[in-house]
Amino acid sequence: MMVVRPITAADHEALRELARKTGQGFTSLQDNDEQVARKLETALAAWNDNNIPEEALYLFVMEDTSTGEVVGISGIESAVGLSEPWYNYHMGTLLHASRELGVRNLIHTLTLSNDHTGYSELCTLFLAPEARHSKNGSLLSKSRFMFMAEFPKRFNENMLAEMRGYSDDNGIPPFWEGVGRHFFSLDFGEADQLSSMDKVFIAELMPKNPIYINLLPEDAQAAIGKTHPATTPARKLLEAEGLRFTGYVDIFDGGPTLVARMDDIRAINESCYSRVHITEEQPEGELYLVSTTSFDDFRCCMTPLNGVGKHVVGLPQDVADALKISEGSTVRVVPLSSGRRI
Amino acid sequence: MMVVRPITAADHEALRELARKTGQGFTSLQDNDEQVARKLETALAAWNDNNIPEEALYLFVMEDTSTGEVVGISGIESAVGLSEPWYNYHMGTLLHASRELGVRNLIHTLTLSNDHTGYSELCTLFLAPEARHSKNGSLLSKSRFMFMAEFPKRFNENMLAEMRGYSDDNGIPPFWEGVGRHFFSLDFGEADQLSSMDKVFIAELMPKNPIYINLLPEDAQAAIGKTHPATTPARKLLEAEGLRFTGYVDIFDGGPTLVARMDDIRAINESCYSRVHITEEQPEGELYLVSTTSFDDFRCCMTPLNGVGKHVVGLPQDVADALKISEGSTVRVVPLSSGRRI
Amino acid sequence: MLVLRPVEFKDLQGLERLAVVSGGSLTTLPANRDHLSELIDRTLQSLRKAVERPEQESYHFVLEDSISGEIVGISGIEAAVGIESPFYSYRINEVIHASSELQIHNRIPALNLCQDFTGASRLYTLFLDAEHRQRSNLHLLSRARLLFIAAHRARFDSRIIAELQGVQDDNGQSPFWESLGRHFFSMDFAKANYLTGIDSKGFIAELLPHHPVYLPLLSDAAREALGQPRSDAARVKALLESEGFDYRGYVDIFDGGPTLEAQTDRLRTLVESRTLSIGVSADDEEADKALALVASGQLQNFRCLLAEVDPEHPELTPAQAEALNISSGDSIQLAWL
Amino acid sequence: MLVLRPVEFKDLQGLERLAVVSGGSLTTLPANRDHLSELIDRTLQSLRKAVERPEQESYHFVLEDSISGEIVGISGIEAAVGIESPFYSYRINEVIHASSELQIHNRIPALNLCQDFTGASRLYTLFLDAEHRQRSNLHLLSRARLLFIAAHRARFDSRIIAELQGVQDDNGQSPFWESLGRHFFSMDFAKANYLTGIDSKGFIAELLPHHPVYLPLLSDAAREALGQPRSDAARVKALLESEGFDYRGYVDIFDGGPTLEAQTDRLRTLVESRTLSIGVSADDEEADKALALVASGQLQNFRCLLAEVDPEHPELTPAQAEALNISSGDSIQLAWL
Repeated sequence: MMVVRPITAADHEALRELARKTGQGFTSLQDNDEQVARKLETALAAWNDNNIPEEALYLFVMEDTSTGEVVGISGIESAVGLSEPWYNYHMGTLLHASRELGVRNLIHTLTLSNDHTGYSELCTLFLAPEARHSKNGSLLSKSRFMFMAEFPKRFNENMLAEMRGYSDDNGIPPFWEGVGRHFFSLDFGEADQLSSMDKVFIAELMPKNPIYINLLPEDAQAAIGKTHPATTPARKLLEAEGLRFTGYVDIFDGGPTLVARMDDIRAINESCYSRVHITEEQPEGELYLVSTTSFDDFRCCMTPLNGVGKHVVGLPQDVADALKISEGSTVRVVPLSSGRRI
Repeated sequence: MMVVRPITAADHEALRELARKTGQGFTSLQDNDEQVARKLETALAAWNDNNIPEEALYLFVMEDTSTGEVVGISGIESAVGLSEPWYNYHMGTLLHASRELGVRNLIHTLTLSNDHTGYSELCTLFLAPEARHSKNGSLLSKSRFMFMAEFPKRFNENMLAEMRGYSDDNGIPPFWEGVGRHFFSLDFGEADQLSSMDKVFIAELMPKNPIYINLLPEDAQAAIGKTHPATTPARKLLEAEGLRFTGYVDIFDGGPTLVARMDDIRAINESCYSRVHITEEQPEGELYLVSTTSFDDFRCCMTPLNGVGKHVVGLPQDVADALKISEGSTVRVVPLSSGRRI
Repeated sequence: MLVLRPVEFKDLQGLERLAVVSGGSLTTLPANRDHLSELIDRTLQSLRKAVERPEQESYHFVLEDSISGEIVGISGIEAAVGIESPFYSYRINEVIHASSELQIHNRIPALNLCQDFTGASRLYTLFLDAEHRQRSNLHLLSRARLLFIAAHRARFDSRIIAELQGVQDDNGQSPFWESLGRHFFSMDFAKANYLTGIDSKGFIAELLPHHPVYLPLLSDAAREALGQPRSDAARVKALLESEGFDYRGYVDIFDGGPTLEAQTDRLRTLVESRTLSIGVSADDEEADKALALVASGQLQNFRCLLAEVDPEHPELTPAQAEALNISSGDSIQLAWL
Repeated sequence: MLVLRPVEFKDLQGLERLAVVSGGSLTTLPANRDHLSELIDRTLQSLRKAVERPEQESYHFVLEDSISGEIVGISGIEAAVGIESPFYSYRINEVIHASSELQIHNRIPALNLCQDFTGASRLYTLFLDAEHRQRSNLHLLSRARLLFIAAHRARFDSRIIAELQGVQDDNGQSPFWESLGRHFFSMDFAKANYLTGIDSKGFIAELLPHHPVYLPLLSDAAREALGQPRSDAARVKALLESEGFDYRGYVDIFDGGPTLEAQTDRLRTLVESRTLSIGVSADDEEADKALALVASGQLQNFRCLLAEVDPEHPELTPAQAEALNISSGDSIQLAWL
């Protein structure tokens, strides 16, 4: 049974191991002792806090309860842009039209913005390749919504998720070559790496005026808002939950930022409380997310349910064990996926 | 029984009469023979069209079937910004921060945009004062969503609705006094009136660079995105259906523009087809919107339902008559209001 | 003998011929009869008008072959640009984007749309038939305007500009236009140029990019063309520079050609020209003669020609005096070549 | 006798006194010992450096009372602004918003953040003790710098600027700052000014408005103050204008005071100063004498003072010669007051 729970100090080795597997381009968890240690430290601070911190990184791990092994990680930043500015480009439209000449051009622009300052961010999602089956990815990603539903005061009413942008076969984003390179005089990898540490140089080097998209090379234009093929499934999953691309893109690779109000997320909106009744039979059928209501002992797993009565759900003993709950406990429940497909 | 249906040439007198009641500030339907005639002509063209026109104004009237009187009007523009540019301000955020000095200012800006070019617009909603009861306003407004659900190809995947902005006791919007007056050298009423006819002067006179909101008078700042008290109920109704304020405001009065993807509108998303079974008893309980599937004979009313079976709804004869349907007809049905209140 | 004088209605056919010969290269001289009539009419009205400060007057002059009566050149002055419709330029300015931590120091140049020359006078519409393109005739055609300005200083602004045509490639295309203007105007350079000439200028404001354009985003060819005159404009450029015009980073919004600017009162011809009374003599004395511009008359009667003059005892030939419509002892303006 | 010479480390206390007396009104003269030491050190290093083209050198001079040894004034030159950290100005430009149909023609002025003076030399840090504020001493303190520039022309740029302090209201507040800067900096004018002086300039780029600011959105007082010098700067302004400096629409980003600019080679003192060998005489002859600036020496040994000199037979008194460290027949620079 896979269960998602808060990270603990004991997960250090496991986290270090996962970091080895992430590969290039995954700047938030790199194969780097120091970064892993710092990340864990930041995350542990969030879980130990008794007050509601303004900025916290809630980091979760996915544990296989049968082996005790940690196979995935996911996180939520409670608020971005507070200690470091949060940048993206806002894609705007300007109509340049002359009725007299019968010319009508829709001109698109990219404008540097900090519009998402304060938003909560879905971040740092990584599942070990060997665990990428049986909808484990959905559990790992969506368990965050269950946590947000449970502790809404810890988050902003708006959330975002950044999708990795398109890059060519050599791993070079054409958007960077057409835009960023002119202003940063750096390679993409270098700039990406730097920005994960300190964003002062972005303020110093970025263009302050809008950029006319029609003046960019065609491959750079085509990459605006385009998701990296490897990230397309993650994007579909989030869109099915209610996140939307509203014209904000990453300043380095042009990848889309998806946003949503917390109220508009299906799993948050439709999840509700039930009492647990432990049953003998193994349930079958539609998968549900089931999570506990505790903060530092938050746990979430996915399972079919037995005889769902009004405000009562039937769970087999092994699921209850994985969640560390017993007969009569209150849990939050929602179908794993929306009935409608988008 | 109130029924919403397409406007016809025969409604000219009724429309003229409604226009007399709208009052100042309702620029889309003024007490003006010529404007009324032009509006009706435009709308009739939409209903007579066999193809799907790029730009059409679908105009509906609400008729009291007991008296035959027309008591309200509502419309949908299929696409704005095509023959005339569509302007608003986009509210952006720029972080001006110096770590060295411990200064951190979130600076908000207003930038002229045509970002909503091509969106469908919910427009021209007016209900005669004597009919403002019994949820008639909800029927008049939401019947448009039933029409859009039925004929999605006639509309953009995104829609918007402009909310009238705040003005003081003398009807003067402080936003205009603080911003527009400097660039237009006109009174608000004059500018508002002109813009309902021709928008060339907006391109000619508007500031092309972002405006720093912190430099505006305080009352102008406070009016940004603020809805006129008289329009607050309409805003709440649309927000409950899924429309959202995303930082776009009117260039004249600073009133909010609400937007949504068509898929995210509750009434569109959750409405579904049922067969009609005519029943004797008068139904009670929750109100539903029920609409026909015909284009030029589209009709929508609200009513409780009898014994709602799977894909079958029970309607009394008078409702069927109002909708001009009979036993076995297919109708679109959705609860009038969302179960959840926002 | 070539004599410069204000354009008149009888010159319409002559102008049409020049417009055709110039092949549409001059914005202000389109092969369009209505516009050319308008150009003439405007000159006549401007000359008749009592002017207190420069407004929308414009003055065009033609160079006439006094023997054949043929019109072989045209030049003009606009009293003040940007009065009736906005006069746009791009101003090139650099912004420094620097990060001391990363040791990066980028100077990023950008084009800023501006109307900085609003109110300034402008020299424009210079065209001379190929067969008459000697240096001296170019001086006559171009600098006679400065003598006119000297004689009617209150009719012109304290600032004066002149635009040089920008670089074209071997196919007659403007690389600057192809990289920038085309994206916003959706038309050929020639068409945009023609439309500007016939004064339907509203479309410029409607279509132009209003935000600064970062130069690194333009093509190499466009960046190289920026602020450079077309190869055949070198002589005009040299003449203007010798008058005191210089390039300060303003370029034409269509072809990126340089706009030269000067303080009117510091122009060499204005500073050095003298007004003096002159004699007329039939004798072709041997003397150390030098070539000079000689102008006479006010407004409608303004005339200018080239004459070999003895600096010590300036005299004109009877033919020259007749062309200038003066007699011995009359006052003329003189500027050495 | 007051003698101007490059600042040295022994002047530190004297500078501290001036910094206190000037009450923080000079950005470049904050009452901060570290900064003042740095200012002195930089002058010494700049004087020692072999310069090919102007870079980050800066030169400060003090006016010393040769009797009391007291430092009564300071003035400085920055070789080139904007090299180490960006040098920002606002450029005022007007954009015309016009609708022919509505008969509306608005000229909307806006402030554009720019770095147009990058590389130009700058006169700065001018302060003279109240008791010595005669016109002649002001000339000595200010124009001696121009003689220094004349003597070391390659150390300076072809463009030169000088900023005048902007308008303050009766409470010592800058209306321009209150209407604009305060909203972006969240601090008092005095604090921002002080921080700029101690050279932690990074914060300017981080906090400044980068988009044009429309002037109609500022307060009336701010708009009136724009480009106006503080009332007590009138004399400095007159002096700079007589040298050929003029105001062309650039203002200080903090207080909106005017930035004056000039071509270095056209400055009156540079054009009119002469180098000549001079005699020394004890006699106080009766002659038509006139007040002049007399300078001697290079770099570290540069000295300048005021002297009554006979234009026909320029001679100095022994005391003056001693202060300038010259003997009869040595070469000096001279500029009339």
